[in-house]
Amino acid sequence: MKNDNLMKRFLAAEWSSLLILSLVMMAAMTIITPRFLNFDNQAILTRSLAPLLIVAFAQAIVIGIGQMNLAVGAIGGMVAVFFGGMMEAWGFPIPVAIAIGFACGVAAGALNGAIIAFSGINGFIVTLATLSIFKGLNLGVTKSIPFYEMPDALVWFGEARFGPFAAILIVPVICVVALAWFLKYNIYGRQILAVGGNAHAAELAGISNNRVTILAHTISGALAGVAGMLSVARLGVGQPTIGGDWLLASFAAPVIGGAILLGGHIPILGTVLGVLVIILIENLLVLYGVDPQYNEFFVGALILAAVGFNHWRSLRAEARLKEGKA
Amino acid sequence: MPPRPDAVNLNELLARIAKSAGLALIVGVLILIFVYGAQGFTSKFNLFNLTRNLSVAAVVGFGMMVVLALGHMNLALGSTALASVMIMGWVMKVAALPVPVAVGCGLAVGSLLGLLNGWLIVKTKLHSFIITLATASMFLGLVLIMFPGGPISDLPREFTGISKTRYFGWVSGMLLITLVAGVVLAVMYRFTTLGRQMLATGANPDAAELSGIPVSRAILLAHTLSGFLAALAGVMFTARQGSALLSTGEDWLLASFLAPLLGGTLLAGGYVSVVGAFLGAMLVGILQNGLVLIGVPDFWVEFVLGLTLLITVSLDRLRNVLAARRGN
Amino acid sequence: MTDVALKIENATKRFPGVLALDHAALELRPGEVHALLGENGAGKSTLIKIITGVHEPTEGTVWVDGEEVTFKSPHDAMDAGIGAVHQERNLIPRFTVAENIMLEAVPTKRGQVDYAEMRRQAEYWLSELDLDIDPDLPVQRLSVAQMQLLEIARALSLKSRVLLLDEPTASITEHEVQVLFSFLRKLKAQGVAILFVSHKLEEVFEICDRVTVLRDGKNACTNVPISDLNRDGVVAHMVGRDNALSDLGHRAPVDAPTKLELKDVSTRIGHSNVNLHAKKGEVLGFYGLVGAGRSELARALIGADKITGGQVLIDGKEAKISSVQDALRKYQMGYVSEDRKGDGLILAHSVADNIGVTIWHKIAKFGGFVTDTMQRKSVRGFVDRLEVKTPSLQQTLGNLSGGNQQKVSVAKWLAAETEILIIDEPTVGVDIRTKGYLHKLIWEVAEAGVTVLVISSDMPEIVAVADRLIVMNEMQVVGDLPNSRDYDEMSQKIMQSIVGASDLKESA
Amino acid sequence: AETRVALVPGGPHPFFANWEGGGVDAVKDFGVASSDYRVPQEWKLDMQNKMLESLVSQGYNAFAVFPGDANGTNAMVSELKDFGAPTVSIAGCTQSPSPVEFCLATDVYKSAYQGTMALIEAMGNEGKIVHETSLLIDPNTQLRVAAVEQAIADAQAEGKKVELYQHLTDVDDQEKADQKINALLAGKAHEFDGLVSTAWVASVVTSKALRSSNNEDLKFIAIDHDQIVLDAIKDGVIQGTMLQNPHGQAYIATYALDKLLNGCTIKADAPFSPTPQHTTFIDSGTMLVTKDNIDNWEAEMKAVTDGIMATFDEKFLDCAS
Ligand SMILES: Nc1ncnc2c1ncn2[C@@H]1O[C@H](COP(=O)(O)OP(=O)(O)OP(=O)(O)O)[C@@H](O)[C@H]1O
Ligand SMILES: Nc1ncnc2c1ncn2[C@@H]1O[C@H](COP(=O)(O)OP(=O)(O)OP(=O)(O)O)[C@@H](O)[C@H]1O
Ligand SMILES: [Mg+2]
Ligand SMILES: [Mg+2]
Repeated sequence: MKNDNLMKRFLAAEWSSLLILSLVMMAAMTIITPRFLNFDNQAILTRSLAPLLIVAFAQAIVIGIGQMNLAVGAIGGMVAVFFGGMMEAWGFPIPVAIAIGFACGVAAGALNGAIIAFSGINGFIVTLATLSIFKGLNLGVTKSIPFYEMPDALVWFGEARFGPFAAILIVPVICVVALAWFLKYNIYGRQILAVGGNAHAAELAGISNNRVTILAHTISGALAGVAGMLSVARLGVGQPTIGGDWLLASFAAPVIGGAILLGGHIPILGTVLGVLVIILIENLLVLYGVDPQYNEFFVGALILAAVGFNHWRSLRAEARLKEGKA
Repeated sequence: MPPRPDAVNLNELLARIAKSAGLALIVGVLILIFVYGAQGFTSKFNLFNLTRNLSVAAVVGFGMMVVLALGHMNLALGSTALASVMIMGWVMKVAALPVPVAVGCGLAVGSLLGLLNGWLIVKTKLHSFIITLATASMFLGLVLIMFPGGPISDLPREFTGISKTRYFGWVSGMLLITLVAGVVLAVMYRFTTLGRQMLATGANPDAAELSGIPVSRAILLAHTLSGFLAALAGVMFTARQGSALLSTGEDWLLASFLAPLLGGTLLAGGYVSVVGAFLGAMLVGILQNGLVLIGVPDFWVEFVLGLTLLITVSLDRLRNVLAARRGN
Repeated sequence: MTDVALKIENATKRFPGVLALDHAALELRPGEVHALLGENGAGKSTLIKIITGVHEPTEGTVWVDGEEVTFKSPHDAMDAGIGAVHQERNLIPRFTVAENIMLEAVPTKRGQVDYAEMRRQAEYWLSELDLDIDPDLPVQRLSVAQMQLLEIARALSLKSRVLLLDEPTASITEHEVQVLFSFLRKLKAQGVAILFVSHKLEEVFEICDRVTVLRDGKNACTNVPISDLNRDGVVAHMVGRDNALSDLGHRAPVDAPTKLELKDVSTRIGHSNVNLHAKKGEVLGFYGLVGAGRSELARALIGADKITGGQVLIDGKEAKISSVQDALRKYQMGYVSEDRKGDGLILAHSVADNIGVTIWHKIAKFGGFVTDTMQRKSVRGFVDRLEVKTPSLQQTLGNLSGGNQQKVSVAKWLAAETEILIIDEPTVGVDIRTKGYLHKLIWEVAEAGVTVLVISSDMPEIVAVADRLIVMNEMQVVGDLPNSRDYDEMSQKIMQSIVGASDLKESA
Repeated sequence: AETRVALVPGGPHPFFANWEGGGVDAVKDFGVASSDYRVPQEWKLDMQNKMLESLVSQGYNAFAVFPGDANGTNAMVSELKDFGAPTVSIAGCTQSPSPVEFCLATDVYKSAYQGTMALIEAMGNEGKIVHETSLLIDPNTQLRVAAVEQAIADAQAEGKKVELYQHLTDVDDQEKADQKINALLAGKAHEFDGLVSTAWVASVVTSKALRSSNNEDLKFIAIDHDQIVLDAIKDGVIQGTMLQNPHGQAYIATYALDKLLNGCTIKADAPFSPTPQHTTFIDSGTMLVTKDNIDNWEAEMKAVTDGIMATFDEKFLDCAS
């Protein structure tokens, strides 16, 4: 009886179907290549998971207030090359570079938020414009040539692993836990969700929409910056192209995880699993040696299947709730 | 007592014009700046290319605008265009059918893929974002599977000629296609039941449904239209490139949003501005063209582009705010 | 200490094309309930929004405790001890009941939100208002009336010294009104200054001490003790002429063939074995307490929700309705939603578009062409007939006053020329003159042969308007009463049906 | 007239950075008015076309272009030609028939073939091979795939026990490549014995991955001169890389464009070495760099350039005056 209840509650949770889906995919991969479960391979998996996880939350927090941040990738790339540049060209020690890099991300995000809040211009347009600005800075500074000489400690960190876990996974874990706490137990976190849920009502309740907009974008910028620096650690190079490919995945993960683009809801576990599913899909295709021509098609089909499955489950849960009430 | 409710309100009419007027003014000022500041801007060669690029960009913007009207998105715009032009190229070159037939096929494929998007959205009730994100990959994948040989080049002159026609020596003939598409869309939204139904659906789907509007049909049609416009943009792009390229539509995504949003179309749905979308495409096109001509170093063009975009949009916004104050 | 808690003078607010307030004034005293009255669009809500810093006034000065203040945002007003319930619902749909109640004053412990404490406080306020709602339920699951009560609870929880209530009783029933009033009396005793907006004059005479009436944004009377006024006097101030209220008149019982019949209908939400019928040209009233399931039944009828069992007969034939479009096009059946902000109206679109939406397919020419002019032609009559106060037909609907929005919501379905019309809470937030007018209109429509189903939580209204009464309780029909139009008699019968049904349930 | 050459890559990429020097050297050596390196802001055909159009408006009159799209660029080039500006394609070829004067580029087929052969030798003539290459929608990808398969077939014909294990495509983005390549190495490294890369990014990522995994059994032949690749060769982590000649491409192209603008034409019977893609093809040279010649590859490459220059006029140009 009690188990039954637990099972029901598990199935009713919005992330349950994604969890099942990822487990199924992992099982499939284990069957294809028994080596999949190797610590080696798991470490690789977690390693590529790490930056994307942070990126997904950089987007999720802005989706939470019903806006978008198209500049996540551009901020990440800009912070990445500044970070790399500070260490190579100026020889800054790692902690100093991290601190300045982080500050850059915060500043970039705050700039986005402030422009949106005070000008009243649609966030989509503002972040699209700042995307150009940040990317332009990156290009202008590097002329698209990477910074190669990264300190050994950083490179070591990017490659180290503990058992099946890549060392760099610690960063997203900290970020996600902190964010989860923030959104649930901090007043400002609640305010972000309130504004996303109903901006007008929140305003009438004395919550400043402008302040919340700036806050959410600042957090987003900070996370994007962290993801950029983490990518430098992971790649061992201050690549100007970092962030170029983040945009779609940054939306896809939270949305697969159950985020609502209108705002008001940020699924923590859902987003984590969304990232996992995306990475697993790509890994599955590589390991299965799918004919490259079919690759794109399967990525699309699998995303559709994943979301469809999740949605079907939530519909079922909803229906059961209504019937149960009767 | 209440003023005559149907008195055509001059203020409102002016306000409606003024909405686009701000953007038009900015575009005008930019043109002036570039005419005097950017060497070569007024050369026939440059103006011809400018109008040609702009024609394609505006149709791409329209393609996104028609789903934005619903509060939806179409991330598969580029892939749809790709699939359409590849099939068009195949019909033209491999099946060797007449050009109009091939173009018709291309447009039909685009519309069908759009319809498929719409159908999936209506059936699953999932957000258009995620559906079209997935179908974008799937359409691209299908093209890669169907055309392992890559691009189809050397399309007939009869077809590529579309992109070479020019009036007065500097206006691209393709601008005509864009204008026709724009007028049709504007008429649809202002003067037809269908257009109104789409806007009502976008503004408040629940209320639209409860008012007896065939919401599903509106969604299906809007996405079909979006697919059609994507294909049309693809056809124009292909005429210009002379071959059906696998890179067609690869990078249309952000630009397709930018033009309508700059023009005042709401991301949330329920309001569109066709003229605005056209002006938006113009703004971006002219900036991209003029900034290089004015001598901004290549690696900094992107930076300056973003900055000027931000400044111009803020100016427009400021103008609106001031105008509202004055109305007080 | 002064004896004026809040004073506003010269309050003027100009919107594009509208002078909403024109040098209005008002003062609130501690321990008094002050009624703010006026017709729809008189400027009541605007005045409240100016006081609370939602709108920046064009002109005007506010004093709190004798000190001049300027509120730049609702936050400032709250800090100054002013709480408000606005006319439109303002809740966060995904937040729980408890979170919504405590939205302004989130309890924290060591920098963390203290959910246990939040729940405890929310439960306290819920019980104070005699509300049986689970504090952990997301607000999006509540009915409109429950949401309204929730907002009141939220304003109360602020423990403000000045409380501004904009039509708090618009969509709740007698019972909840009484609970609210007893609470307001408590607050009065504690010296809170209360502003109370309502279109129900009985309530005003029951609880208020002073009255201010606005007419077209100007004061028609200011801070007058209630004892100096009677009902007719108030109405005269509001309307500004003597042709005040005309009587509804009489209406004979209808003798006509059955138009609509429900046989053992059950729905996904939980209705079971609903049986009822309505004749052609009959006005059938639906009464029930909050959450009785009337609105949900109506939604199922018009195809917006699923009917899971039983039969719906229209003109004696079984009706197959799978969408609202079916209901409208095939069976000429329409539904005026109780939730005008949610799914009733398109607030971002113009007045004309909102009324025209149901008739586009009828007025279109050449297979689908509609111009603004054509639409205006068809729509203007309704706007005039209902006296919708709007600067033009192109005005954005969201800019109209609440009552005027409600009129548009009714107008839209009158325009549709349906054969069966379901009106859910027809007069929420509508001023008394228009209310009488709407009632008359309902009769006129019925006279023309339309079957009208009126759902209302306003017992006097339902008794005045309906030919026959269906009483619902907990998703079931518990009474089908012929209406004698004698309020005392009918109210007793209705309550008996409801209580009887509950008793039956308890003893079972 | 003054010759103003624009060297236009497909988009920002470190490979092309050496063009700039090539142009500058040519200006110095041959007295050309200018030869500027002008980079489109993004890797897309549309951007490149807009760039070219605006360069015409800015007064450039000769172009050396990396075709953003082998087919698509043709349309643009014929417009440049209509305008009277000679154009050559460098570092990559347009699809023939093409209005470009000639194509001066690495023979991608040859380079991929030689790279694969070098790998087979490094593997000791047996084992399974993974080929990493770039986007599927890049037409050169098809050529490279064909070359790798041909090399393996030829080796098999010689009795060597080699076979193709997998083509890994779409590894042009650094982060995606990092994930895909590492996944492959971690999951399946025991199932193959060597890798050959025909894409810049994949070369960099694989070099790094091999360095950190210390997997000495896997042999790798990369492409291009990224510092990470060169370092990996120096340290013996990987076996070699196929170099291209970007400096020479820009240098020779500037020279030729100047001549073409000043009365010369391309000889009708010039000894081009046609490839499946392009008929008027000139090989800009390619060489294998291994630990042995890692320290003086720049000099060796210069020699290749000089070799082409020595006979260029005589072979390809027809100058009236
Ligand atoms: N944001 C706005 N823009 C334009 N006009 C407005 C706006 N808000 C209110 N108005 C106009 O101001 C006038 C007063 O509106 P208000 O909402 O104060 O009326 P009210 O007295 O509260 O009426 P009701 O009883 O119907 O709620 C109305 O004519 C209304 O149309
Ligand atoms: N979407 C929904 N899902 C689940 N339950 C709902 C939903 N909508 C309403 N309910 C519940 O169904 C019950 C019936 O609500 P309904 O709106 O029909 O009552 P009503 O008689 O119209 O009363 P009122 O509108 O005055 O609250 C309420 O308890 C409400 O909470
Ligand atoms: Mg009001
Ligand atoms: Mg109801």
